[in-house]
Amino acid sequence: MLIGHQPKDFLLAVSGLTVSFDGFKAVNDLSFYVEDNEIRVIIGPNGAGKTTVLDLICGKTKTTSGSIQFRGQELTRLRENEIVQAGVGRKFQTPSVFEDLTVFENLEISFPRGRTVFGSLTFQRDAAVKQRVEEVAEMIFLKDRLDTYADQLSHGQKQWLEIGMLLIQDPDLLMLDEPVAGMSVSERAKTAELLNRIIKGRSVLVIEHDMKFVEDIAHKVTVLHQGQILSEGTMEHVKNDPKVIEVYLGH
Amino acid sequence: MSDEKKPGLRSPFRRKLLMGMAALPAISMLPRTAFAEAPATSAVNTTGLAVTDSEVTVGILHSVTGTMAISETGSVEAEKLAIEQINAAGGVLGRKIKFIQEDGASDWPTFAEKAKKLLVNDKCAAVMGCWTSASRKAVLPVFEQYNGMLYYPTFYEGLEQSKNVIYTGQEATQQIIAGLDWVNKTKGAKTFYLLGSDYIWPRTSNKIARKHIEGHLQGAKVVGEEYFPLGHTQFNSVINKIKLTKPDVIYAIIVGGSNVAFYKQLKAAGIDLSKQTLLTISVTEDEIDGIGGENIAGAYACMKYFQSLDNPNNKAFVTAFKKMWGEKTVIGDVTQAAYLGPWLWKLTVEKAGSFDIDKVAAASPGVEFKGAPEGYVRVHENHHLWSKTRVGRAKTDGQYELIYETADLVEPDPFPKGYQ
Amino acid sequence: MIINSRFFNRSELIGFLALALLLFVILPLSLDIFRLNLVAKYLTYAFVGIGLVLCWGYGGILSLGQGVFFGLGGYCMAMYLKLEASSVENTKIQSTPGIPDFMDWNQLTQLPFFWKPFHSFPITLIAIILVPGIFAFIIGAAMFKRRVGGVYFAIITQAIAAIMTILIVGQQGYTGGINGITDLRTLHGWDIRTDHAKFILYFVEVVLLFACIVAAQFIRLTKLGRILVAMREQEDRVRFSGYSVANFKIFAFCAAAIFAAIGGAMFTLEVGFMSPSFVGIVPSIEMVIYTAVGGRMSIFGAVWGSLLVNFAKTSLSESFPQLWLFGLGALFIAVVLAFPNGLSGIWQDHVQPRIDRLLAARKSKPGNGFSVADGAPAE
Amino acid sequence: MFGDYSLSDLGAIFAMQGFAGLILFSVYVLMALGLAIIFGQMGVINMAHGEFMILGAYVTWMTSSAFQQYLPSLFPGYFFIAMSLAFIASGALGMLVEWALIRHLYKRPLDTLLATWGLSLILQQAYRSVFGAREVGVELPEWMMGSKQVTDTIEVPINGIFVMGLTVLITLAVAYILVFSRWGKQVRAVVQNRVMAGAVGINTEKVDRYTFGLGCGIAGVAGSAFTMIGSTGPTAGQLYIVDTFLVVVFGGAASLVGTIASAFTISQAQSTMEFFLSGSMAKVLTLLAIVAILMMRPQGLFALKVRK
Repeated sequence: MLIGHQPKDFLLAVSGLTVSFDGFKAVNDLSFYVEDNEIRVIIGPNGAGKTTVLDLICGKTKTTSGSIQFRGQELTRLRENEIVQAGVGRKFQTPSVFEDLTVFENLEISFPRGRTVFGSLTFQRDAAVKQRVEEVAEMIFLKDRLDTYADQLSHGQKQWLEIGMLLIQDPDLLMLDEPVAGMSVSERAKTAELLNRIIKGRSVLVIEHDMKFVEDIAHKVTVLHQGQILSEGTMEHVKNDPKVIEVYLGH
Repeated sequence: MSDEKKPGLRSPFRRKLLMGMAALPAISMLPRTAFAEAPATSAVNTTGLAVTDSEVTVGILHSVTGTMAISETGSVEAEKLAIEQINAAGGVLGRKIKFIQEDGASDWPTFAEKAKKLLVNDKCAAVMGCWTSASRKAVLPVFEQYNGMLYYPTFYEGLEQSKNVIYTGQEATQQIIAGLDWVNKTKGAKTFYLLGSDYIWPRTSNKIARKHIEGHLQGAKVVGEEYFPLGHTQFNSVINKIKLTKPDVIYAIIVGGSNVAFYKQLKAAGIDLSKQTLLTISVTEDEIDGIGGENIAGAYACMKYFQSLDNPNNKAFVTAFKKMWGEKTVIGDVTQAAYLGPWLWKLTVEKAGSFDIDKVAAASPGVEFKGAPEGYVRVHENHHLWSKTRVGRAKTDGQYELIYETADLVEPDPFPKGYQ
Repeated sequence: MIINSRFFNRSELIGFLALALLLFVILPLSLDIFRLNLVAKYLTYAFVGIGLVLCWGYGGILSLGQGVFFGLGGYCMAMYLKLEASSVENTKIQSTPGIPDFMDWNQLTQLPFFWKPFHSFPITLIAIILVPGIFAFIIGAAMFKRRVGGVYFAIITQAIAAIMTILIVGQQGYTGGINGITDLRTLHGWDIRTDHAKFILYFVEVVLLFACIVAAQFIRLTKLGRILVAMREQEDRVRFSGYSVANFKIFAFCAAAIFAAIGGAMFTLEVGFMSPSFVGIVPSIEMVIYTAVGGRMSIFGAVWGSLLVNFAKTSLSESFPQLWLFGLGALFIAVVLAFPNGLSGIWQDHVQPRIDRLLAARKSKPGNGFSVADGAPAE
Repeated sequence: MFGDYSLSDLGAIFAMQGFAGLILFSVYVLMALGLAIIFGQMGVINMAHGEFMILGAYVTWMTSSAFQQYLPSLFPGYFFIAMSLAFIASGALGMLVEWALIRHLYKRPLDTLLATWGLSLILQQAYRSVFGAREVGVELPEWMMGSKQVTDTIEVPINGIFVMGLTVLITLAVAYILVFSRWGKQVRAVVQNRVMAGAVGINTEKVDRYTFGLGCGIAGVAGSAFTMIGSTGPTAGQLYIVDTFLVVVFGGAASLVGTIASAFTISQAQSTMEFFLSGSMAKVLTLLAIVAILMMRPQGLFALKVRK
């Protein structure tokens, strides 16, 4: 660890993060820190830059300036797959699963072994793989649908499958973009239960609009507005922040 | 293309009659044996070719589809005309010629494949065909392996000689040297700018031209040499270079669609071909059809045949050709050479008294065809033709007017010493 | 060869055996050597097709430059054969004996350095694989690392095909120009032009073809095959599952290039020459079409597609040269519009279910060994 | 190679060479504009684009023959009528093709490539059957031939000036239609969000059809203009297609300005290299440079940086 001033107990340290698209600063000099086993929810109005922050952390979008340290590793210099291998998992807003593959195969692909070209050629579907896949499938309520092609699943099931795919990667930092959006009420409840189960033992970064849901899970809330932090703290603190009320909650 | 209705042919009878009449000058020069009783098939065909008591099968192998169809159509037409005329005049050794036409589709393996079919499956006694060097190179091993006989009509780069091929067009030295000598002598040309499409015929021809210019013409030199991909259509840059170097002669061997672009742009750039000498060996009357006579008028072409040649053979040939294929068709050098193929084969077979390939190949040297539209031709030991070389000047109506012809037949020399 | 129920599922196994029966038994017995040699020529395109199934059907990478690799393989083989045909005594009329005839015509007086290794047959065989493989790797690495894909990749590969053709045609002293490398005679002293040789070469080719089918099937069944499918659908998800998408694309592209090169080398042996007309844009697109007609998702489809389209081409152009292009054009359009999965799609959607129903009706008793939903990933 | 020439000679040559580059530029822009609309705006890879150009060329040829035969006195002006007819013919065929073929394939861009390749084969054979395999020569009115003397040493071809003028006109027209007209706004709306555009009452099918027709119509006009400098034959269209696609892709497919800038860059590079090298090598080097640059900058020269 060359960078000594970084407090050691932060899992993720974002500092001075800026990105601009043709002059428009979608994220502007943003800094925040996530600790081990912390559940952080990012909220903010549309266009505040929430999804962009996740894109920047997972490498989908390149930063203009600033730094993202994960366990002391500078993520801005890594490729997406290296970031994943470093221990960051990301779920997208719309479910992105492989519809031409079965649930089993979807989960198997995410199993963290044989990720190189050669490794995937020699990859064996051994007992460890099968056991882990079944374990995760059980968690995401899809145990009896292992052989179903993913295009047959409902919207909610696809969301779960994607969460399962992240789970099997066993990341240290899990990033979820609106995990309950577009779900039915019963699915929503099940998802909350699922999330509550899987967030144990890792840090989670969630974007969510559903305030009830946020209140349920958040340790700490960050409010973004126009690419900058408007407020940060416990849900209680944020809720009572007049700036937040003005731009967001008050509406 | 083969069975299109052509205007001017009202009845099959009239058509036959015309064919027959057109062939008269040629027939009158044939030896009497042509009308004699047909000899027994077993005697004239000992190797199992497709010869019956009344028929003999030959192949026609050209592209009627693909990019080369443009050029090869004329050859197919000429070969069919010659076959009709020969049949009208009694056939070969008393047998009518039946032809099987195959499409090479402008694709060289297809040529090889079809050549093999014509020889192996159809047992053709001879094949008239190919146009590009590439297609000939592709079929040559086939003809040598299965011992067939190919009559190849195009003027080409030389550097080849085969027992199984009769080259009825000119090889490069025949076409080039006389023309360069002429332009050097009559125009006092000293500086030459060589242009060509980028493939073997123009490159080899320009190589021979360069050797001749630098080695045999007093004080003459090449001031530029350039090649363009086939199908190239932008010549403004090279035209500027020509303006810069001001050569006495532009020596152009550009082929296909590029020709059209080249001459149109030359004219547009203000290069007046009545003042600037341009000598080409690649533009026949066929190509002028596409270029437009007004764009190329004044250019000189050096080859062995022009449609405007003034002799009885040619007049009959042109009349018959137009009757068969329409008033608007034009006849270029290669078309005429293709017309020679069936006739030369007939004469050779009758000289040999046999359809056997080996006997035909052996009898070929010395065969004379007095009825050729270009005038008298004779087959050389090396299976090319002795022929005259002529220079013509393009007119706006798309025809060439004959300016010069060599006094004697020019000897074919496919492997010219000192030019390699 | 591994032929068991795990490696091929039931319908694939039937397909495999039917194809083997056709190519190893029926065709050699029923066709004369001329037609058999034609079939051999058609099959050389099947190699390209198998590669395209992997890289286009599975990986979603459409290359319009497979002719380049076909040509590279073919030229490697042709260079070896040409050197053998240009022995000093064969070429003694040349000004420089011992070099290929076209070099002599172009005033080359010694063999260019890159021709020299092709005196050796083992090196030639290695080059047939390596030269196209490395070339594909360079193109693939440059493009996929920078996330060039889809339409752009197709157009750039097309441009590469154009460049290659112009280069080969333009450098005729080194490549034989537009005529290509012709008049190839012997392989290691063995005359490849005889009927007997054609017969043997046919079987060599069919064996190689089946080796390629098995190799492609192997790749398809590994996790790599599933990653290719996954990548075609959701590239980002694959990336965020920890895979380097570019590397997998490079692999698929290189594999396709190598398959194409093997086809090209066989083409040279079967046809007896190689020319730039198999390198350019038109042949490259035609190869894609064969694959599309057979079914871009089916390895066997690619073989059938190459066979049938070429067979149709030969027979149609023999009898109706004018109609051929209309037919071919209409075929492409029909396949794309109505049958995007080609012949194999038609088979699977319309023929296979009927056969299944027929079989099911006949063997209605339980326990016959086939379970209908036999797609279980766990054994 | 410049040793023997005076400075003024050289100046004249460079001026003319610059002009040659400009003509090539105009040719590229004409070729690429139609495709930029079809490919850039609609995402359709139209491999039959060259055949639409050749249709325009054949229409021009037929018009010229008709005028020569029936209206020889009006022959000097026939070219303008021919160009309009070429636009209508190619545009109409384009709309027909869109209706029969393309509209089924909007979600599968790579498949449009295959289908339109099939279409191009059919069109080529149709031309061959109708017009014959040989090339046809289009006769131009006298005033369009020859060159104009600018100074003692500099002369410029008149048809070159004509092509350049035409290019400017068409470019302005296209720019107007796409950027300012109501219809252009609809086109862009459909490009950006088909569903939304449909929801606000734009007839997306009609917009698609007319956009494709416009692109093909421009191809027809380009083909008509090319009869002045190139050849007209059944397969001539294939010669243009790769160059055209490269120009569009190199410019960054979605932007018309990019297409024009890219045509300018490529034409100047090529005509400069042609002057110093042989035509073949110039072509190879130009293509190589384009491919190399595209590998480094896949989004093309002038694409906007957008948030994905």
